[in-house]
Amino acid sequence: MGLLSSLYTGSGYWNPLAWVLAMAVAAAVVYLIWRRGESSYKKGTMQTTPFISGNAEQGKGLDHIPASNLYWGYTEGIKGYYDRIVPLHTGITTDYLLWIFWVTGILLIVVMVI
Amino acid sequence: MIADVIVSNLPAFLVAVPLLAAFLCPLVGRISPNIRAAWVFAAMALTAAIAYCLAYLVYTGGTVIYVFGATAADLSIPLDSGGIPIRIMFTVDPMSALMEIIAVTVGLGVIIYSLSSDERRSGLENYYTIFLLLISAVLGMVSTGDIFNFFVFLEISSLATAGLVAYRVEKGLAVEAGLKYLMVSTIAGIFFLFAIGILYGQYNALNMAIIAERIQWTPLDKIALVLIVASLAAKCGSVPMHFWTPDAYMMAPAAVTAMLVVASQASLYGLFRFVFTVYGVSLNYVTMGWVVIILGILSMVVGVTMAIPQKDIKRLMAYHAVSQTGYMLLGVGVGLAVLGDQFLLNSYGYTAMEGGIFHIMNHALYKGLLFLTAGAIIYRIGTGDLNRMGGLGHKMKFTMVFFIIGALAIAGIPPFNGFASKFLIYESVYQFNPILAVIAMVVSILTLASFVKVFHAVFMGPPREEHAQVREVPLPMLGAMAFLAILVIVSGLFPGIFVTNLIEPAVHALTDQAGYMTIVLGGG
Amino acid sequence: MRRELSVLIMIILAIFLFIMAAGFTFGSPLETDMDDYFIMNGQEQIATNNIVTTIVFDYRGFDTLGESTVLFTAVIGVALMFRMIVRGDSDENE
Amino acid sequence: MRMSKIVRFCADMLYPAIVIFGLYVIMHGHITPGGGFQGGAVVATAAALVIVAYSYEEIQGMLSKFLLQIQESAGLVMFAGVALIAIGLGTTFFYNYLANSGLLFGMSVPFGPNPGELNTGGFLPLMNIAVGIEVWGGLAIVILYLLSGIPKEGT
Amino acid sequence: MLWNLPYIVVVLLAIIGLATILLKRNLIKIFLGVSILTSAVNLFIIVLGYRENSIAPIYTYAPSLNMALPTPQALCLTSIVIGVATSALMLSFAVIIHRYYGTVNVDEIRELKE
Repeated sequence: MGLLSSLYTGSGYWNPLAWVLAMAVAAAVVYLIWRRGESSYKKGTMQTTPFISGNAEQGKGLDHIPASNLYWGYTEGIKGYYDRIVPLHTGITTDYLLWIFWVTGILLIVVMVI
Repeated sequence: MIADVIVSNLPAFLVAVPLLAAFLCPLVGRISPNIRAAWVFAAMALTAAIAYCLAYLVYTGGTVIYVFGATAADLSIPLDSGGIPIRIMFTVDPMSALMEIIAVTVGLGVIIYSLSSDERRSGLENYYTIFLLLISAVLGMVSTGDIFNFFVFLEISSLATAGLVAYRVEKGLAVEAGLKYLMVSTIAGIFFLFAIGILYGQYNALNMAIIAERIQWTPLDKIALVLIVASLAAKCGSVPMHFWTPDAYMMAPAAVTAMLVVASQASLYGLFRFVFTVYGVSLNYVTMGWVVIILGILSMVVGVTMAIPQKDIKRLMAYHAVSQTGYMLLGVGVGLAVLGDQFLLNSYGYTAMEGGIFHIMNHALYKGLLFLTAGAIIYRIGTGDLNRMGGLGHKMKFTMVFFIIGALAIAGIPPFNGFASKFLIYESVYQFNPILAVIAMVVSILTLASFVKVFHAVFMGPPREEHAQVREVPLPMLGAMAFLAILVIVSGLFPGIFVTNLIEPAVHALTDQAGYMTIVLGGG
Repeated sequence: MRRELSVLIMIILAIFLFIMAAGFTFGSPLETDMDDYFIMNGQEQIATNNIVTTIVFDYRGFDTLGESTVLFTAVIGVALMFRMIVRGDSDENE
Repeated sequence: MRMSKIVRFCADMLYPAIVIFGLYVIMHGHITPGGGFQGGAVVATAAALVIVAYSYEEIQGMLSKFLLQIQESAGLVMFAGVALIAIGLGTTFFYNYLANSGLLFGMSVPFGPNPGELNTGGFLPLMNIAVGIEVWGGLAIVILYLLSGIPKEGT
Repeated sequence: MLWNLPYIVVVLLAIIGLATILLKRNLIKIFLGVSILTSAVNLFIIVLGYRENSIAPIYTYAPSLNMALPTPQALCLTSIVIGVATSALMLSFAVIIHRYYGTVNVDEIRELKE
């Protein structure tokens, strides 16, 4: 019974085994649908190559996008936020300590006053 | 007979065994590399066995008390002392036992990994000495019931961590990171000592239970609480005191980084222990709860947003560690904010705390796994720069599988364990304040996005020419990663077992201040 | 900017430290029960004249073990810093 | 940097005196102010004195880092070992099994001021000695290592 | 306020330590600031244990039985040794950093940032 117990949160529950079961059922359904598909499919013919308006497919050699170019749009989109938050990480030891002192000071004010 | 003696002295052995092994390690380690490896592994395995036995005792028989230097281990109050404990004592309640299980489990995996991954480095006998010292310091921190003893173990863990972070030297970069960590933790230690002085000066006591009995929430107590919270929050790397975290996690060897996660969580444990057990309902729990929640929210948001543009794999993961610490602070903070209201505590407070504390365990497992995979990648290609990686999925298939498991777990994708604890946090925090739950979910999505980036950059794409010699890492490293990965999957598939048997007793032990005092001070 | 913030936080912390200092009176501790126990019973129980030593090594002996360990940790850390660096210490391959 | 002959001679003369004073502080830690840490620090200053008086290369022959490390570990193992024996006797870690036992350091002391007797204190003198050995080795090795980090002259 | 003078001295020492940490840029001077701050805490703890007209808690030829509280002295001893250990490690870090970076100015020790 312990193996199958759910996590109750007061407003819902979570049972990973049920989730796995649902995934298995979904996979079975997918498999059944796939079985009904076209069976005259052959590897290595035109059927498996991508169709790019009749043009030849480009080589796969140098397509790898380096990590710093990923999410360019995201960082550009909230540039204002990043321009403020990144320079805070100055890398100077005493700045780190200053942050600790300020947090202590603010918490002292908050806790002593309220 | 001997078994009885050993069982009744388990809390002492828990710290004494790794300490003695560490004291002898610089000498034993010089004999030969194989003897050194056997010594370190034997010490760690013995410590783990002791911790598991002790945790079994605690979870089946209730809190274990161990008084150092008394005639009997459970004689917390001498007969002629007039009802005050005078000696140092270990108070191992379910919360401590949970942290011990986490520490030794991750420690065991990390030691196996480290024996293989660090074998080409120099000064290894001293390196493993500090490693064992760090483990014993973490075990001491989570077991102790005495505030000054906690401080001593905190300092051991600070110095050990600083030494380990600076270990690689790496043209001075690692030493810079170690210096930053050491400065932050020294200042935190000084604050903590100030707080101990204030508490001692008012109540003439150092035991947590007796302070909890006498505490009155005077202005001096408020100052002491703030100093404790600020110093331990700085040590566990919560925003805006997280700046040491990426530096230290990035420059430490991968095995050490996985252990650092556990060491910062021991500080987190200390924070919870002080707030709940020493202060308890006497403090202004709504204010303090919101303070902890805001620290958590800031950690979550700033951590994950800073992680996304990072270019070094371990630095990126370090920012995620900051972000995940926020979840723990959020969950426990919500529990703290409703501490005095038994109805709200029953309806969602306990659930939130269960989520937060379950997340401590899950985080140690999957973040340890992720750091170990990062270490495996660096071990083979010699750099942590994401721009110089790519196409490694062709060469390191097992590492890729373990990375996927860890990444899905940290992003909260079912059915891995990260989802289980995040689910508890979402549902309970939503009842407390919906905005907080929404922020938590958005952070989770950003986490997934960031790990998709790492996965793409490291494993996807065509194989690169400079990585032609790369192959899979040695078997012990794979074994250690598999060990943690299996734990991640098991605790993800059967979270009910872990929550009912491990987490719930821990949460109730943490909130039950009166019970803690009764156990230590006796019935009257 | 950094300088102003530093001075400001020093003033704030000084205020709270003075509040703290005003909470204690020099020469008359608020409570003394634990220490009175040490003074009255320490000499006979441990058979030692120096009460501080009884506390350091007996009543709080475990702290002293931790304290020695701190020193040991620092020594090992210093030894690690001044060791001969070999090529394997860096992550770089070859 | 080698100091002048006068300094070296004085250091040689002072070295045994400082060591003996340190050992005195260690041994009488349980009846007078002092103890293992203070005495160990005093002895370590003797090592610092000769290091200052002579050059680092000459000192390497006299003070071996490996021996000092063994000394440090031995002190700590003795400290923990003395405390661990208590578990074998059926009590707890750090139980003072020698106090008032009549054995070594086992004389009992009545309450009140007295002249002080060396043969008292249970395992406290043993622990003082252990900690003294450890601190002596530890501080001396730290000084040696910090000195080894200074680049040699002319290089 | 003369009777509370030791506590005032504690505060002043703490502020001097803070000022040294935050306003100086030399790493060694910052370490000195940390040491001063540690001394302030040690003084604070030891001052907590003083009773009027009391003597050191040692019975060897004790002139009276009005003794100062012994626990703060024991705690202070521990904390002093911890301070020594910390400064030893910090100084060795400074030596290594100077060897590789050629400077002990905290503003220039910032290779790791952002």
